[in-house]
Amino acid sequence: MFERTTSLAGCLDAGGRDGAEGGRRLRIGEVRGTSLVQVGTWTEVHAACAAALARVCGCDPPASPRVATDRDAHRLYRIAPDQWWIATHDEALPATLEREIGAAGGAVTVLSDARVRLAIDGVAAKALLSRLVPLDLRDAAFPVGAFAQTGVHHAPALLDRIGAARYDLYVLTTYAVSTWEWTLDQALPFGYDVVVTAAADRSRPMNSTTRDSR
Amino acid sequence: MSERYSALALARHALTGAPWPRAWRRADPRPHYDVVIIGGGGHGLATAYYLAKNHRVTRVAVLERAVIGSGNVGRNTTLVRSNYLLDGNTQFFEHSLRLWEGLSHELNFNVMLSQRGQVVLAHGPAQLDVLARKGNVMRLNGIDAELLDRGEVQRLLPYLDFSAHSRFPIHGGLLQRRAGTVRHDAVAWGYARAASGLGVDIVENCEVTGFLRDGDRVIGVETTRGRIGADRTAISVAGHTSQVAALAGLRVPVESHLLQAFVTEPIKPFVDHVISFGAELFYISQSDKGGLVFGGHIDGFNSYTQRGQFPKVQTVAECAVALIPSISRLRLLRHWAGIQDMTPDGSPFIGRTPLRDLFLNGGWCYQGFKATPAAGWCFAHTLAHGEEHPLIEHLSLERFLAGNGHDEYGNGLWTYRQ
Amino acid sequence: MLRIPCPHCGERDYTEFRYGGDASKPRPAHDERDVRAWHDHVFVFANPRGPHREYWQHVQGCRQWLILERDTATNTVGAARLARDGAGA
Amino acid sequence: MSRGPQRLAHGGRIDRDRPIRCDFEGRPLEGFAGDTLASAMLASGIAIVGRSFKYHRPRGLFAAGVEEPNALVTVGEGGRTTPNLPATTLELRAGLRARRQNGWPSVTIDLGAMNGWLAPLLSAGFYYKTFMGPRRGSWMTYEPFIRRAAGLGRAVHERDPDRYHARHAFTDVLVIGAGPAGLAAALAAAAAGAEVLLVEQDPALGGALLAAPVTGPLEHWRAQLEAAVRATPTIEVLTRTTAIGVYDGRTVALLERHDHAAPDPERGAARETVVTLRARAIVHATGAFERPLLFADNDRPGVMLASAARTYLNRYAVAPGRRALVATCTDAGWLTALDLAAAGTAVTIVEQRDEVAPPLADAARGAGIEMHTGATVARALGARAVAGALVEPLAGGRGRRIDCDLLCVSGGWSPALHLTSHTGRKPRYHPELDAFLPGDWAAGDFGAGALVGAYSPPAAYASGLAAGRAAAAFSGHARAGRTPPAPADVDEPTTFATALAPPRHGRGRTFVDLQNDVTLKDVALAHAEGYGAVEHLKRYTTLGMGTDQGKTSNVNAIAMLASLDRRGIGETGTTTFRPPYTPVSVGALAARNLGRHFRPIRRSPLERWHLANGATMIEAGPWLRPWFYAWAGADVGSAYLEEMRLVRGGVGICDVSSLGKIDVQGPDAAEFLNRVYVNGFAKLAVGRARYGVMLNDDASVLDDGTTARFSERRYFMTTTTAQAGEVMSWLEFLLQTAWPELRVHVVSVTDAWAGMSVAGPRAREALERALPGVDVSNEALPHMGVREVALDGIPLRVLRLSFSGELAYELYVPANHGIALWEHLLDRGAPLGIKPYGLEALASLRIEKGHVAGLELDHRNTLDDLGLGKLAAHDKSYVGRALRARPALQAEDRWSLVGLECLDAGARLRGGSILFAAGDAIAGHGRGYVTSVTFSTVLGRTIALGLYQGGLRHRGEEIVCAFPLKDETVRARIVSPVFVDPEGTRLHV
Repeated sequence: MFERTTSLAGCLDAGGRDGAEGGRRLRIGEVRGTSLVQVGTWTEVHAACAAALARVCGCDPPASPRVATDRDAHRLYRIAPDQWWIATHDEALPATLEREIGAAGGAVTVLSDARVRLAIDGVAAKALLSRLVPLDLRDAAFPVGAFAQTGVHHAPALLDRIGAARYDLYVLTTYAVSTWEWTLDQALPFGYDVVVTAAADRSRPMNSTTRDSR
Repeated sequence: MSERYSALALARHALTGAPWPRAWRRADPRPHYDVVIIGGGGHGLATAYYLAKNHRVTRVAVLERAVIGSGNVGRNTTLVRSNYLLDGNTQFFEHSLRLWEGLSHELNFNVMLSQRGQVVLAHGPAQLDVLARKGNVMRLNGIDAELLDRGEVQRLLPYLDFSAHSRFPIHGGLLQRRAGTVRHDAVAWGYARAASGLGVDIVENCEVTGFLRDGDRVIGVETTRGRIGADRTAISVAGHTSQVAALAGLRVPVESHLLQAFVTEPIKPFVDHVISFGAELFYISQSDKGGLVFGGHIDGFNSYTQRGQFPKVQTVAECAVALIPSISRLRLLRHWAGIQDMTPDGSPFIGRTPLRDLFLNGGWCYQGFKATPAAGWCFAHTLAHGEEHPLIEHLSLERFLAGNGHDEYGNGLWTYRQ
Repeated sequence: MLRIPCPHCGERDYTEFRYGGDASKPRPAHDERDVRAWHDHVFVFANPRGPHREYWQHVQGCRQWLILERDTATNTVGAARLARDGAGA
Repeated sequence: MSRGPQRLAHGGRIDRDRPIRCDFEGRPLEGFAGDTLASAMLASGIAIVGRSFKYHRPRGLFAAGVEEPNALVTVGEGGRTTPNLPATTLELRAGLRARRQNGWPSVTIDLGAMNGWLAPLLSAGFYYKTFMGPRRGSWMTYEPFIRRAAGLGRAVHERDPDRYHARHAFTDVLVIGAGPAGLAAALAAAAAGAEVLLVEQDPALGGALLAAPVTGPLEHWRAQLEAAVRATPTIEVLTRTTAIGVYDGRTVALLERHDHAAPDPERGAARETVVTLRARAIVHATGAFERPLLFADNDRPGVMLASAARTYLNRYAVAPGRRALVATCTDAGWLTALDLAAAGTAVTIVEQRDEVAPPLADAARGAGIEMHTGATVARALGARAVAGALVEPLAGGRGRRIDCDLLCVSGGWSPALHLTSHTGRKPRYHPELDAFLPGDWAAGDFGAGALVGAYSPPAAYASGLAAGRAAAAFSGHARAGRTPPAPADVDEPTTFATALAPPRHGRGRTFVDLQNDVTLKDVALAHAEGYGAVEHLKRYTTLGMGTDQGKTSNVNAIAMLASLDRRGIGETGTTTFRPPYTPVSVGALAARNLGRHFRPIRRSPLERWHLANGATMIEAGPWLRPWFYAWAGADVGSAYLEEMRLVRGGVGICDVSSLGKIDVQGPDAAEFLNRVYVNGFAKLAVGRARYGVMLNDDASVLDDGTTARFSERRYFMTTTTAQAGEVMSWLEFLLQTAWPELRVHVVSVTDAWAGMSVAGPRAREALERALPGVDVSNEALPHMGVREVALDGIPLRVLRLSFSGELAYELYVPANHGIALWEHLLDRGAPLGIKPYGLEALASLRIEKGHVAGLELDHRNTLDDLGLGKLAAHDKSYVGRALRARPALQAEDRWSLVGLECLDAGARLRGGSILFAAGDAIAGHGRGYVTSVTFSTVLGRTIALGLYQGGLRHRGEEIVCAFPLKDETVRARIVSPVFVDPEGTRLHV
């Protein structure tokens, strides 16, 4: 009865456009079906929460604030000294985390509907992103696996490099249409195809990258 | 010694080749003055002029660290206006505008007051109500103001973005026809020449390094050119208020911020009014030389560097194009930053300080230039009489202690709430 | 462009941050009722020309409030630490 | 094909296989790929390139690069019209349409030249001395004429059809300038292991080497360097890219130009791109500008910098004249003379020095060049073009006339230290070079080449190597690597700087600043009047303030000042150079942040439904919100009344998703809320909500909203739409700086939930129909009660609270289910007549109920002013409490919240009206003002909220509301701000 729709529902039939540089050098789209959970801890329960997180997700939460860790469907980001994000296509995970982290004394906030996950893929991905985010995207500074919280056109966003030419961008839901239109506008010279994928489409969806776009 | 300026005098000099005299005397500091004013900017020089002119106090020195007019009076966007809301501000800035209106004649120096009118835009009904309140207050105080609807703004300023692309459509505006621009450098030079003609010593390259004290009384200053005694000492050093006040052991409610200004290459007349965007802080006008002059918000952190950050340059350009799309093709020629005193309520301080015979004029935020004549006028009164002129009674240094903040724009703590 | 070394996220443009003013003034205790104490805290600034210790929040990053050392005469940026690891002076 | 009478048959870097025809003032102008508009004009024999700013004197090409002061042209048509572009920087391309400017009726015959006769009147700063009479305000009569006379080109008000981009970049070492020093630096830095970005404003690499003959050893070396650079993958080369500004943190703004090709905005091609580059280290290799010699009538067409003449000759294969006179004081002039002679031009050299190095003199003699040493030019002869020069011996004695149609000047070099000045480094004068060089270098900044006085190619190369290595080391790369190719067989003269003889004061005018028509006499006048400080001189005479920013005039003016003051140039100092280095399009700075994308739009998750169902949207801060719906009327004025009636009489539904929403969790959450809200939150029970107000430290009201408690450790806070971000940062500030001991997490969940308010006497019925199985009875869910339920497995938060004063519920559902729930509520409520209502009705309903909102919450108002003082707890501390006690904030006659009821039923009251007591004179600031107005459908008249001196102590009094902007006054009565249901019975049914 209750249909789930995303903020971009009306935007994704754009198809694609050829750019001034010739052809379509990007695939841009939405990744649907990602659940997103934020976990917060306090000093005295930090270890317990980390342990619970490791147990539930099957991998240790990253100590590094720059590189995510992942296991199966789950990808973990340390977004603040005492906070993690867990992105997953396992729809049951938020409830599990609420239970387990709650028991360990931490705080859980489900943000699945608070962010829209965009994917930018292709040979021109880095060039496009250099127009969107003020980050050092050179391989040494931002290798595959790295992520960063930053801003895209005045709105906060999390950029995750999940492949050599594949970047995912988590943007605030209420800014998503604006960010989407902004991204396509900036992508025009490179040419693009609009694609929609499901987070659960692949066995290791968070690591997937389209090899043909290298 | 100062020769009267006129078209006739110009013609005489042109024909005879006779040299023009110096605009202001080069003065060396004397050991003692009735009043020593620290700061040879617009405010300091105006204060000196009105001390001599209105109060016959002529044993006055203006001490300038570099050369006169090298601070904010030469680094602003030259706007003058009296569209103010709050009781006290309205009268003060109207007094200032009236002084501006007579200033070229008063000083015999053309400061080129151009009353081309300022339009402040509203981008929604609520914003227009706020402007209406201000316009009504102006009318009720005898100040010209007109409320414009969208169509009226479009007739007056057809080149603004009235298209369907506009992110913040124009809903209306408030026009003050008497508002306009002034040739900013001329203000410093004109006051300097007139004050000098009345006997004021303008001492350049003279930096104050300390205050001479007799208990809680200030009796003069220590400078790079020696000690100078004074019955009364005035600080008028926009941008450096905290630094100079600190020499007297005072801490003040001021933080120094960068405010950038911008000018394009000169072009034939393109914008005939002063226009203030309503969606973000941005204002634009065209100088008589032809450059479009514009500015925006402070850079957002305290600094004394007098240079701006590049992202703010981009932000201001975005506002310019959002307001006037055709400006896109014009080229920015120069941008620079002034050091601006920011205060918690956006209003300045003029008057006495906790130290006897030490007076302060500072904290002007965005409005120092347009206030120049009235600030000089009122500060001179204060220095001559030892107590505040009625027009500035609401601008005391201690007002926050009593809860008398004077927040013209309703923005709260200006210094970092942006 | 100021580049601020966020202890969590690394060096970033200052545009990702929000300036929060002088961090060297200790905040009065929550139940302090003395008007002068709060007045001085809220309204009075040292505003030095030179080294300055100040708050910035990485609003577009980890949302942490930082204490940054910066020279206001040169805009030279020094070290930053998390405010929660120990507030100002 | 010759492409112009002055085009040489051979040589140059032009591509003779690619002829180009463009449009010059309606006539075809021909040239080749590789030409600039200037070189094509020169080849075609166009001598007058513009008219001067003030005196409208004819001017010719003076330079060959960005420093050109004279040849400013207007390019393009319609929205692409671009004034004031130096022809010397415009690459010739098909489709280019250019015209000269500042002449009427034309540049060739310009009546404005009559200004020249008035020159004695139009001395520096003349306008400060006149135009003041006869009356105050007379300036306004003169100003339009001045304004029309001023300004260079003419701009249009059409929209610019082109695109501009902006991007970010990072590099280890930035090298600015691809002359010999820059090329060497880039190669050295790359060899040390650094990533290098090499930027060059010119389309080609080589800098000054591009002016050398294409068959000589210098070109061979240049080609070697270029090949090495191109073959190094870690060097990224950006040509046609200018470093326009250097900012703090070694951030450099670059401008990439793409307009050498025809624009294609439809497919996303940009005309220009601004790059914000952060570099670990910078090598400045920006070169130097040649300095002109000054003499009377030095502005005649045909007077040209010697380096420019050499560039036109060797790079563009254009003979800049048939009979050349080269006036010089350095070896640079001799290079030009030799090259001109080799191309068959008759050449005379006038050298200020008594002797030059023998190889030069021998070469000149061998080339048949006539030489005059120890002499200088006193005056250029000719009217509309140079016809000769008056040459005088420096030692004294009679001068003689030498005929020429090209007068090359070479007065030494001024390093291009603009960029190094941008970050506040003061230039320092070096008398041995007669030049200002960059002052103290900042850590990470390095200089090379002519910029640091290493003028000759071998010296530039050596300094480039050193700077490149040092920069790489600073960026953390110090690998030993290959040394780039050194110049072989390059036997260049090395004396590029000598002391300059003072200008000759003959008859006629000597121009220091060609673009702004500033003469030596103006400088002397300004000095005599006391404007002798460099900054004063600049402002008084406008010297150096043109579009060329004084690149060829600055040092000559300072030298003049110094001689007037009888002191050194170093003591006189220099002006501050400001960014940008060369003018930059405002459009490029704005990039794509324009039109709808000027700022992002925040959208409700329900927006698609609104747009599909007749909503008219309105901007509310960053948000777009439904203003009113078509079902209720065609315009807002009628629609909102219909929507209000719906809510007061039945049930309506309103999108409140924009409210700020914050998840507050933790063991200390109750204590935290109790500290930030003025009212008590410590004892709020689970399942209940409470309205709260927050203050700033200065006691002004920060925000209000409702916070609900869903569990022992979990709260759901709502804020106003406008203050959501502010509140979030403030809460984080308090938790992280003031109270780090509190175990609380705050997370913004504004985007996570769609919010909708179901309001009206039939709201409960609507919910009962929509949420079967959820007990929403008054007992189960009383006013300010909250419930978490699930609907079809979807979590749903139901908060019974009211903004409108009616029985109302706020429902929150995960954003992606928002539309489904909204449609479900409309569907199930259809039999009850449920319909959506918009922002105007929402705002009006709250006025009827006396709730304060944005127009009342403006930082000037205290809790008490808003009638909320009674909320504040007495038995606890809260943020802002101490400063709230200040006497002026507690004064009884403060302006505080009142309701206003219009006494005349048909009268219109406007927001922003000023309030007066009956009998007051209608003047001054009044006793208050109207904040919010609406027509009350319940009361059948206009009502308002306002702030009034003394507030409700004046309840029942009749007052006057003045709106002088429309000459209106309206009578009103002060009443309670709660117009509807003051007892609140409707809330508790």
